[in-house]
Amino acid sequence: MTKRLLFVVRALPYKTEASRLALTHAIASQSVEIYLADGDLVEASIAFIGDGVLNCHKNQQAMKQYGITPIEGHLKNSLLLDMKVLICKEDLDNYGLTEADLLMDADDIGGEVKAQIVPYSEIMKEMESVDHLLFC
Amino acid sequence: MTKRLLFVVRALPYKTEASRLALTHAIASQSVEIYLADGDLVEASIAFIGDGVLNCHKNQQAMKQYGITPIEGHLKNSLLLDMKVLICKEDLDNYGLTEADLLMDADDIGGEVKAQIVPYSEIMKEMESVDHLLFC
Amino acid sequence: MGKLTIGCFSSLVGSLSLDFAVKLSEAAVKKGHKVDFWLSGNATMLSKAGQKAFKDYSHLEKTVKELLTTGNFQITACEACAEARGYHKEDTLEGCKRHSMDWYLASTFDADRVLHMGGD
Amino acid sequence: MGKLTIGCFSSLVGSLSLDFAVKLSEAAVKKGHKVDFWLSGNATMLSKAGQKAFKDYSHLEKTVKELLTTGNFQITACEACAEARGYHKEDTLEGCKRHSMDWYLASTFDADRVLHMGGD
Amino acid sequence: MKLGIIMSDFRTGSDIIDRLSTEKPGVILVGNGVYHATTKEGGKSSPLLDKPLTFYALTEDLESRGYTAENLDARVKAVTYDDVVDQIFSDYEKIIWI
Amino acid sequence: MKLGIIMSDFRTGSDIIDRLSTEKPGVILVGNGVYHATTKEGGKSSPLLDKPLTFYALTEDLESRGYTAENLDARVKAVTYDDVVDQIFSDYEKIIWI
Repeated sequence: MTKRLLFVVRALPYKTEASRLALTHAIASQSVEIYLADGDLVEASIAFIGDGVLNCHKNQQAMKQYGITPIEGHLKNSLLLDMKVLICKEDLDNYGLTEADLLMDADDIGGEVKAQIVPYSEIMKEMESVDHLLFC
Repeated sequence: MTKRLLFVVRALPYKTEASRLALTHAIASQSVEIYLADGDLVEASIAFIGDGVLNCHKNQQAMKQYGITPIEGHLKNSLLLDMKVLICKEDLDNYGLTEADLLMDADDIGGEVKAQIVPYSEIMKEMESVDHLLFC
Repeated sequence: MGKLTIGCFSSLVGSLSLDFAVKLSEAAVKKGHKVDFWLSGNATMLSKAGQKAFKDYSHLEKTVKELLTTGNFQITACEACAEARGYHKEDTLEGCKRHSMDWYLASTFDADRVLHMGGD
Repeated sequence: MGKLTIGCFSSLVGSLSLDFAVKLSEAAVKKGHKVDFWLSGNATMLSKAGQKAFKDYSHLEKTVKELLTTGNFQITACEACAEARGYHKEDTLEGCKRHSMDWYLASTFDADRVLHMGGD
Repeated sequence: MKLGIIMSDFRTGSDIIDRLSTEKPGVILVGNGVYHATTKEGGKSSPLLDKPLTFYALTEDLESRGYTAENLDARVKAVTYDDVVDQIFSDYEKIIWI
Repeated sequence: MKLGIIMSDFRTGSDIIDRLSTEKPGVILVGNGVYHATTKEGGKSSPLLDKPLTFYALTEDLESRGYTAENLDARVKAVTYDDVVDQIFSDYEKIIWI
């Protein structure tokens, strides 16, 4: 059996650890089998809405400036691990941001999955369909 | 010489420690002489503005419910120690709060000073006249 | 009777969010439910042993210890979050476990409800 | 050359507010100013020795230690705030002092500027 | 889905509630969220309460802030931790904390 | 008084700036405050920038969030930690953090 979780990120980056921890915990779903019976799984996906979409901005120089991994780095790891990443189109439009402004893939480290810019209605459907919602 | 500080509390109570720490630090001005030369003093006063005025609501049952000193308790201590406590009238009016809703004195523990409900312009004058401003 | 998994993340000591989570656990366990409690981010502060009880600060150790004796309550802190804050294994509150983040994810597998307190 | 007193209160480890205060101190000391740095509330987390450096987390210990060697930088943690979080004297970062809150107030006496980071 | 929203703040979070287009969600006001139920600004109660939702406020958090169930807006019902546990398991399929 | 305001947030704090009726204050945007200088909503820049103040944004915090000085609204000047130190001691009599 597979249980499905959706992490919904509304928080801005850096001011708190919220968005970073959402990503690192979502990624941890990949190693959950050691605790579960054979065939059981927990599958996590991630949606960015509202101010949360600003976490996806590319070229974050947090390592250069503060010596810490940028949120973008965790996002890239989640794509490398084939996780579903949804970014709300209406919120991007509100900020005037397009795909060109965002970290959309992990191509340079061998990832195959891309982040998906989707209408909010798609994210709402995902919220309906998963077993548990994890907001921040 | 006396240096004057004004703690300006805009934060709501409890969600963070901000207003509690503003009060406890202001109160600590009373024992500052041990660090200073004879005759030198640091004098702190406290102003509540915006959402911060809600810290002054009376009958806070935080001890009964959570085992922690209510913000009101620190406020009472500051009045007992004759500190100047200013509460913004316009902000109280906005919330429909009056003196009857607030912790205004420390009479029951022998205090002589009362909190003062003053127009914002008075608080602004206090901000102008002190040496340093300490916001939260 | 059900199982509730609570994840408390960046909640400040000094806010009452951690207190909320502990009191909610207490009420749930009293009604016969099971509670798994995950501490991550700044909430790992709750897992630090030797916190002195001051009346100005929440002191949740006693309630947590009582909950642990019921057998229907588990509490686990994120190991990396704790180490990053200088809390080592020997500093951990008695009865509080330390694991990597997948413990939390695994706990949600058979949880009836998940309360994720992911912000402040 | 002047003196800057910085009070950092509830700033989260994991936010970059503490990092801001430390970097500002560094820039000020480099320019020949003196800095007194007061840690209270959750900011006392910075005074905890033995924090493991992970790339996901700020690690300010190195900069603080370098600043201490200049002789123009003092850092002091609120003793009660530290004890309430289970940080005892022997857990304190080398060179970081512990005092009661009046230390901070006294430091403002001859400060040219005070930067009070009283919230998050 | 039946959604239970635990709302812990006064100044943030109302925006997302509008976007959660589910069956009439329940909103449990806790922490500084209780000010939505006790506090008027300029004589007006919180716009949050005008939304078509079912509202509850945690008694323990009301009292910590100097209020009682009597101070509550008529659209909000006082609940205890015990009630919140029952709601979590019986009234909602998913719970979020904002 | 000459007041320097260090503004560290995007969603809170603008209200108090209106109330600080001092000589033209300087506002240094740091942390998530830098979004005021880089981010438009619905095509409009932050209303904060319409206030009669002098604005600066901390380069280190811009870059951490994926922006550069080129992304700044024309009313905002990029500064470094070094500049902020000089401003604190030379341009303002009092400093607040909001």
